[in-house]
Amino acid sequence: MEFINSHILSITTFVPLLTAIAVLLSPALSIARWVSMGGSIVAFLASLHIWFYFDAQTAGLQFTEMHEWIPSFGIRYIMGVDGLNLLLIMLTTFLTPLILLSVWHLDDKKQKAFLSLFMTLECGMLGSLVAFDLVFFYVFWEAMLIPMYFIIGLWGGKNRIYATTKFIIYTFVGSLLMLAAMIVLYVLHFQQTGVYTTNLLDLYGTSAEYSTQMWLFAAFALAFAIKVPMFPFHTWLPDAHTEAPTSGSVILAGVLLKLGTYGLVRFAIPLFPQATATFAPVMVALGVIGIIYGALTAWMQKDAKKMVAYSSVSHLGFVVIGSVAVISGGAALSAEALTGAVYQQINHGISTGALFFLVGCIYDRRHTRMLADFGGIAKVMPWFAVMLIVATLSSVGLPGTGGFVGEFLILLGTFLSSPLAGATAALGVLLGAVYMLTLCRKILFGPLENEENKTLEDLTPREFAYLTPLAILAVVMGVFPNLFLDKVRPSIENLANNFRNYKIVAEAPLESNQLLGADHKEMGH
Amino acid sequence: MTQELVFLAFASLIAICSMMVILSRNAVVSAIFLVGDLFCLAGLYASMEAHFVAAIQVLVYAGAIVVLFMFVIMLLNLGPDQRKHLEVSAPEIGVLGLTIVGFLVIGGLLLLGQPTGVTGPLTAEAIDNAGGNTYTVGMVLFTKYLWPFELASMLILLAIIAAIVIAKKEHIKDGDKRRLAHG
Amino acid sequence: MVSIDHYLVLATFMFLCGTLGVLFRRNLLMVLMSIELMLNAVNLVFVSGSRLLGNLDGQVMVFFIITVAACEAGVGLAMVIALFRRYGTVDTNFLRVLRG
Amino acid sequence: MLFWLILFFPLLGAFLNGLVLRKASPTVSHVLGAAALVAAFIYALITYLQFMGAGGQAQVITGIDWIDAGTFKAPFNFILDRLSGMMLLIITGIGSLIHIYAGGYMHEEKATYRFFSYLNLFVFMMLLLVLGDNLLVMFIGWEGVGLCSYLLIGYWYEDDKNAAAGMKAFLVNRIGDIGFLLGIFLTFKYFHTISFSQLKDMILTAGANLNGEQLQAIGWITLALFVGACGKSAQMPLYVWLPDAMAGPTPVSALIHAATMVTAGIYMMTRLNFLFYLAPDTQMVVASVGAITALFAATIALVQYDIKKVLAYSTVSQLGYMVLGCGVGAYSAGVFHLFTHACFKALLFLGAGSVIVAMHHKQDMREMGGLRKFMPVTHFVMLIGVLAIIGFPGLSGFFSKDEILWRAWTGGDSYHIQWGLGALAAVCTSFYMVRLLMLTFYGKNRSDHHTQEHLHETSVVMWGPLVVLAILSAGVGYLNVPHILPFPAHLLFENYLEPVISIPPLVADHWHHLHAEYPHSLEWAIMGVSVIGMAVSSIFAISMYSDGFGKLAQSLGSVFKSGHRVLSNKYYVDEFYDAYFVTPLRDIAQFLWKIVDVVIIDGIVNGVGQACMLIGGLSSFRMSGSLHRHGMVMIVGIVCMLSVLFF
Amino acid sequence: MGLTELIEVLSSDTAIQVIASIVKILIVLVLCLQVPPLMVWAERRAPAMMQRRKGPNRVGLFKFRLYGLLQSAADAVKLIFKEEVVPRGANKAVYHIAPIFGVFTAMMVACAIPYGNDISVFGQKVSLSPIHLDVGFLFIFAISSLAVYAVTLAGWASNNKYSLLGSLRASAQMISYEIPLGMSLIPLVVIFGTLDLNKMVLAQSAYPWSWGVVKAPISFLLFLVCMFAETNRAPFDLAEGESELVAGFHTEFNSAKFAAFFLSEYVAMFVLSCLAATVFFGGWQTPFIPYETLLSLLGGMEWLAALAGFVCLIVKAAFFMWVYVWVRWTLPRFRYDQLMSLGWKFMLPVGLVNLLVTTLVVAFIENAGRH
Repeated sequence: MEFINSHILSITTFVPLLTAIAVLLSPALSIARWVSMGGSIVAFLASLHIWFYFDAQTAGLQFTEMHEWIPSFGIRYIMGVDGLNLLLIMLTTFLTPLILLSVWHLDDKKQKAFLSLFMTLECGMLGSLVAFDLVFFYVFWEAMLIPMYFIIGLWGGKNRIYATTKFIIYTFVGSLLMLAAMIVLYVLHFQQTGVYTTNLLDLYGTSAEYSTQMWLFAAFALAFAIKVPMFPFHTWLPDAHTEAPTSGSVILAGVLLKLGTYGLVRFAIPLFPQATATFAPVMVALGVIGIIYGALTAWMQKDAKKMVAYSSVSHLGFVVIGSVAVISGGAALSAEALTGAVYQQINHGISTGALFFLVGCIYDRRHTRMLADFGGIAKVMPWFAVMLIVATLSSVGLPGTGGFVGEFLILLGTFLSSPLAGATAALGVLLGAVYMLTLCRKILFGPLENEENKTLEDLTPREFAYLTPLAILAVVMGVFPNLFLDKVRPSIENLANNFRNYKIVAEAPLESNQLLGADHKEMGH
Repeated sequence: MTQELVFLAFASLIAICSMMVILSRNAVVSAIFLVGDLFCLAGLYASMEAHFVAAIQVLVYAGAIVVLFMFVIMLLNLGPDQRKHLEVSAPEIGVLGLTIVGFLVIGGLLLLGQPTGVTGPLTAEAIDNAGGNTYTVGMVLFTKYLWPFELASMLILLAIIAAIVIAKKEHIKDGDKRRLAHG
Repeated sequence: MVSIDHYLVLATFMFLCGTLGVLFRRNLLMVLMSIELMLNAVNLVFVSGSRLLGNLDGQVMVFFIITVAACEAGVGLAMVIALFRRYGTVDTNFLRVLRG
Repeated sequence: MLFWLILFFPLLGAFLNGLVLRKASPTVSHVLGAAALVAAFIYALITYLQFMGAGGQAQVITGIDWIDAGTFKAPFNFILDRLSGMMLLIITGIGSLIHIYAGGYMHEEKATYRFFSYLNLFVFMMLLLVLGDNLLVMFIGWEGVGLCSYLLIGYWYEDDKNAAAGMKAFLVNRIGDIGFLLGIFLTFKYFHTISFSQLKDMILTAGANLNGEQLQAIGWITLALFVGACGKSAQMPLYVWLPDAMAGPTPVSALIHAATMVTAGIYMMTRLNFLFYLAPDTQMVVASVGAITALFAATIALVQYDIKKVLAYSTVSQLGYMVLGCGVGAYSAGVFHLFTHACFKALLFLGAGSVIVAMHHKQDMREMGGLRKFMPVTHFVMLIGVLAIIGFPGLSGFFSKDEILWRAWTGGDSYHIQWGLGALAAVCTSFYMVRLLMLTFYGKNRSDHHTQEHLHETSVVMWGPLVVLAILSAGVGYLNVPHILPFPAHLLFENYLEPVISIPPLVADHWHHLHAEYPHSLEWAIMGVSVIGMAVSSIFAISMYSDGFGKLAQSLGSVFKSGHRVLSNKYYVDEFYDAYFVTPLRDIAQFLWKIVDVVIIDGIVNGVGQACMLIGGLSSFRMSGSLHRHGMVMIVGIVCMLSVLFF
Repeated sequence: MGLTELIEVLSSDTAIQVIASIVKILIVLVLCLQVPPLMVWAERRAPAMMQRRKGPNRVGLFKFRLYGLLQSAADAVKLIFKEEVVPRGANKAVYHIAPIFGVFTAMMVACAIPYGNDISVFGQKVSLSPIHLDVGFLFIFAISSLAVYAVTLAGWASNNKYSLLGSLRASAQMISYEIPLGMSLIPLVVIFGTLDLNKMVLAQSAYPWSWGVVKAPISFLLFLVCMFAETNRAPFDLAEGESELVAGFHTEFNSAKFAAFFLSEYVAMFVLSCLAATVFFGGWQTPFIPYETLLSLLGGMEWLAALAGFVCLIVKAAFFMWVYVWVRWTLPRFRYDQLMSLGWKFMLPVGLVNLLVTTLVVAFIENAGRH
């Protein structure tokens, strides 16, 4: 137990990686499926352990692990959980088994590789969520790209090479700028303290000159903005989503994009508070533009998946403005908005994940995603209709679904910060309903005219198995948000109120056992 | 005394092998001489207390790289070079001369210089006391040169992939062969 | 006594052989082998230098050079095979695709 | 605990019907749906009686916490006071009747689980709306009823028109909801609470201490909330969804689009009357919008042929009255009209539904006529309903509508115009309602042979509730009899609501007229005007439509041709919205996607890549291609460099 | 030079080592030369036993038939004195070099095995392996990786397509299996923390539960498979599948050169058996009797103890030699693609994972020991 408690994060993160290897080694696809499912469930159970043993009373870092990694550069293996990443970890481990279930029926030759890549991806995502060392984080951050690159590039649609290359290059540009900024920060910290370290907890205290901060913030924010993606950097997203297989889209929308907003909250804002205050209006403006813009473009789409993809641009605009809503003249962040932003990340993962799954369901049956090919599906697929409507409602933020809680808190906080921005962003609520209901109407309602649609089969038990948890969660998150918010409250309030002088402490003392720097001489004796 | 003998033996073998590598017309023979060359080099390394490098030299160079050469030679089934004499044009003779002269000058300069020491503090005893050659090299490799080491492993990975991709059979276009015939 | 200069001269000679091989052998495989020869000349200098200076960096460098040589041989030979498949020869006189 | 059961039963019904018993027969669905509501009604009645028995003091029922974030708190707290208690009864009571009726109306459907599930869910949401102690819980209900309305309007989704109507309803409502949301934000920003009870305490006890900023904010808050009310209660300019919403099954129209949901705006304003009293400017706006809507919708109703459309515009018009009542500060009058309207409009809709069922789902009044003989009960109850709505003395509409008009007149000089509009609307109301009655039940039957053969009175499941509603429509007016009329108890209803309606001391002067004494003659005069107007226009309508579209009607139609066309096209409001809002927005969206996204942003992105390739191509120059030549050049260079190093 | 001076010279430190080395090398050479005849005998008698027949039992010396043991000797004599035929198209030089390469590498490797604990000779510590290096482990790998040349060159130089195909097969196989072989042994290096084979034996101690086979069972299994593949033995003897390739790379070799290949093959088998015994089964350690106990039992006579150790090692190695024979007559031959996919797709990944897991476990244990 002691061991599990002190290594739970490593277990959660690396069980998927081990699973990936095991999947590759398994002799048959049928075994590989069970192995991957088993691995993902173990990861989920491990994250549940984190969830239940998480101390909701403190803003500190919990379940911390620290080992020397590259001592000569001050690079460490640091992991930890606080309120800002707890929910995202849960989301990741929760979505993965569902996605594996959704690809259960696929049996092409490369499927084993797919499962393996997918588990690697999970490891990458979890790693970048729990890493508290810049270099450690960066390794995972980049490692995540590789499986995604292959998932889109090998299992994608017609135009997949273009899409995946665009995805990689876009993301990479941002990452490189971030890397440069990380190095600058590293050097700055050395100049101030004389210690070489990439430990985020130490770097929070680094104070840079205002002008330097601006550049650093810009570099970090750009990297994350591309990942989110924010308005002018979003064009990789629709392509990637349209070309990616359903499972890829789900994980992309469900978790990958959140890493952008998570990075913003974890790195960009607390590291460069002054720059945050200065840039906040710009970020808010871009976020609001993104909300409206994404909604309007989504409305025009003829391809269901592209529509959902653009809706992500719109929804994540909310998360961005929620993250940077400064109040009291830049002295603090709005705790309401920040809570909403953290919460909305999860909601978006659930609702958009479900939407992508659903689009995948009909794509599996009809091999088309064009809205014009559908209509009246509700008659032949009533349960599908139920699920789609639930997902839609969660997506448009109807009260009683998780989407509402998130959007409401974000809008409230933004409104407190800037009434104009809040009011404009509120238009997104209307426009969101416009395109989502259009989607629903064109697929579900209207006369059932197309002959091919008349024989469609309703959801299979397997599809139920992965859609139902999402639907239930969407409602539970709307009705009992405190179940989740209670866990994250201290962390969020700490960041919101003290972001000018942010500090988190590790609850358990970081143990500095030299796992990898062990003295070789003593081996074998 | 022993060391001189060892050096002289290995050095002369190396010199002969090196020349034979570039002079023999048959690629297989060249490869055999290359193996000899590498083996003798390993011997020299061992005589300089660099056991680890020596072992690696034989293991990787002789045991893997040259085998690969041999494989390719056999795979392509190339006969000995057709021309008995190298066709060398005037500018090439110039370059040849320049190169040889250049190297002679460098060698001469080296010989003219004062002999600077034989062995530094890295004697056999010192190395043994520090835990053996392998251990000490390992320590340097995994601390100071960790990044290059990681990079090297990435390089190998890339090379594997590249080699597979490049050598993979592809459809040979007739046009290329024709172009070759004209070119 | 064997001094560093002996090693250097030997290395120079090996390097010369390698250079000449690269420049005057028409067989691509031979060119590659000559390159190996040059690399080994450098290795020799490194090891002797390491011994002279009393630190192990030279030996580590050799290690890296061997790594690079392995990669180079792998990729290079793959290219030779590809070239042979495509053009039916590995004689550089006939391989002038890069001619502008 | 009984209280929670009221909420629980409809939710349970919705859950069972919607997710569990999807294979059940329509009868099972119906019985389950109706039983849930009847049970809720019984518990509501018991709760209400207990509540009134305890003195009728407002009480807050604490539930679980819902959202806690930062300083923002929104628990699931419920308020039980005289207003919500009354609404509780209306919703569950009339809801039960309509649920019972719906079984008959929907008996031809193969599966009705969806229908009853939605209806039950609607009732649950409506209860949340009414009972919520803070703006956010109310907002759940507010959007929830919108959702159910959307689903029910699009119940027969196979017709694209119905799906479109549902969507329109949802979207137009959402516009209002944004106003509501902004109202919540403002409230929280300036008062740091969104709980009704806390707000009320704050305003009423610290009323004098409100600073200027807060007072100004109250103006904006009320205005924003009123936008929300406009959306839900179908006021100008957001009323357009309600007529289209008639695409849903008629019980839905009766329950949602007449009796309950559309009155949510009035309920909300009444709930927050202390805020609205503090914002006289907003009140002016509210009253004006109400009056204009009342007349505007009434005029459109004059020329409609679809029986449900007439009733729909009538509803809009009547809602205008209620809003007018709120606007002039007479909240109890507004709510009273809400009450009576719920009874008689439900009655009218259900009656119309019976007619529609009898006519095999034909709704055009031009094909009806003379149904009196075939459907005596329906005719009788419809007659009562019509008389009630047109304000025939002695029936409920007379009392409630007159009260509003009276308050409007006494509201001061600034409200006389509104009174005028309202009175005119009343005249129109009597005309189109009598027209409806005449065209449907009197004259010759104009339907085709086939339909005629099957015309018959509906089953007891359908006319039973109608009779109950008819009794209510006739009787409830006596709960609020004005002083001038001889009756044992006067203004019972107003007194009943007294604790809910509270004018903050700060603005007591402004609203003094609400409690002022007026000469009885004035009151008689106002009442007289209404009654005479009603009588004249009714007689006019009877003479015009005594036997279908008589000569008079046709000649009038041809004389006011252009006017008639404008009215029958509903003032081209939909077309206006389409041309000036929807189409431009669509164009902008298309532009954003096709030009900004694809051409500009992606163009730049792809352009960067292409530029790189171009530069690479340019910088590669001609080469000889000989490996050895290249190598030699390299070696010569190296030798030169080394020479430089050495010498 | 007088006798005393000679003795002085001979008893100097260097001289003792040199003489010891020469003696050791001679012993190993002689030992190795005994392996093929014995093995040939075993390989004839074993199937005979399995198949219920007699096998060679006629050749004898002075009426002592010795169970046909002398048949091997007779064969050896016959091989050496046969006429040497060189194929016409063969590349003469390479053709001659190839078998030498084979014997050379096999013998070199045999020299690196520790045949016993260090003994003291005239106060000098003398290791019982002829070539004692602190990287003995790597040395074995390095030299055995050269063995592939013998095969390759032999096949190529014969100018015979069966030979060439056989040699390509054999060398590809050897290269492929060298990697899993290495992968299977590296965990042992990690566990025992040394590259010195003698130290590894010491670290294993006399008790079987601390032997390599217990500490790294998966490594042992991998090694066992690689052992067969590395020596081109059944069931991996595709290089000389009689039915397909006549005799593989040595089709064109005869008389002494053939004998050389023969020798090198059996010596390689012997060396790998010794290696298996050394790395996994405690090498020269007498089971359950620690060296010190043994030494005191034998009255402190180191050379006796060394001899006991040597016997132990040989017994252990003999077991593996027997396994070679046993497997050869038990298992059918693999198909070539099966062989390759087994090597690359199964053995290598398993080896990598095994290495990873072992390393982690060792690191954790180290780590735990530290606190």
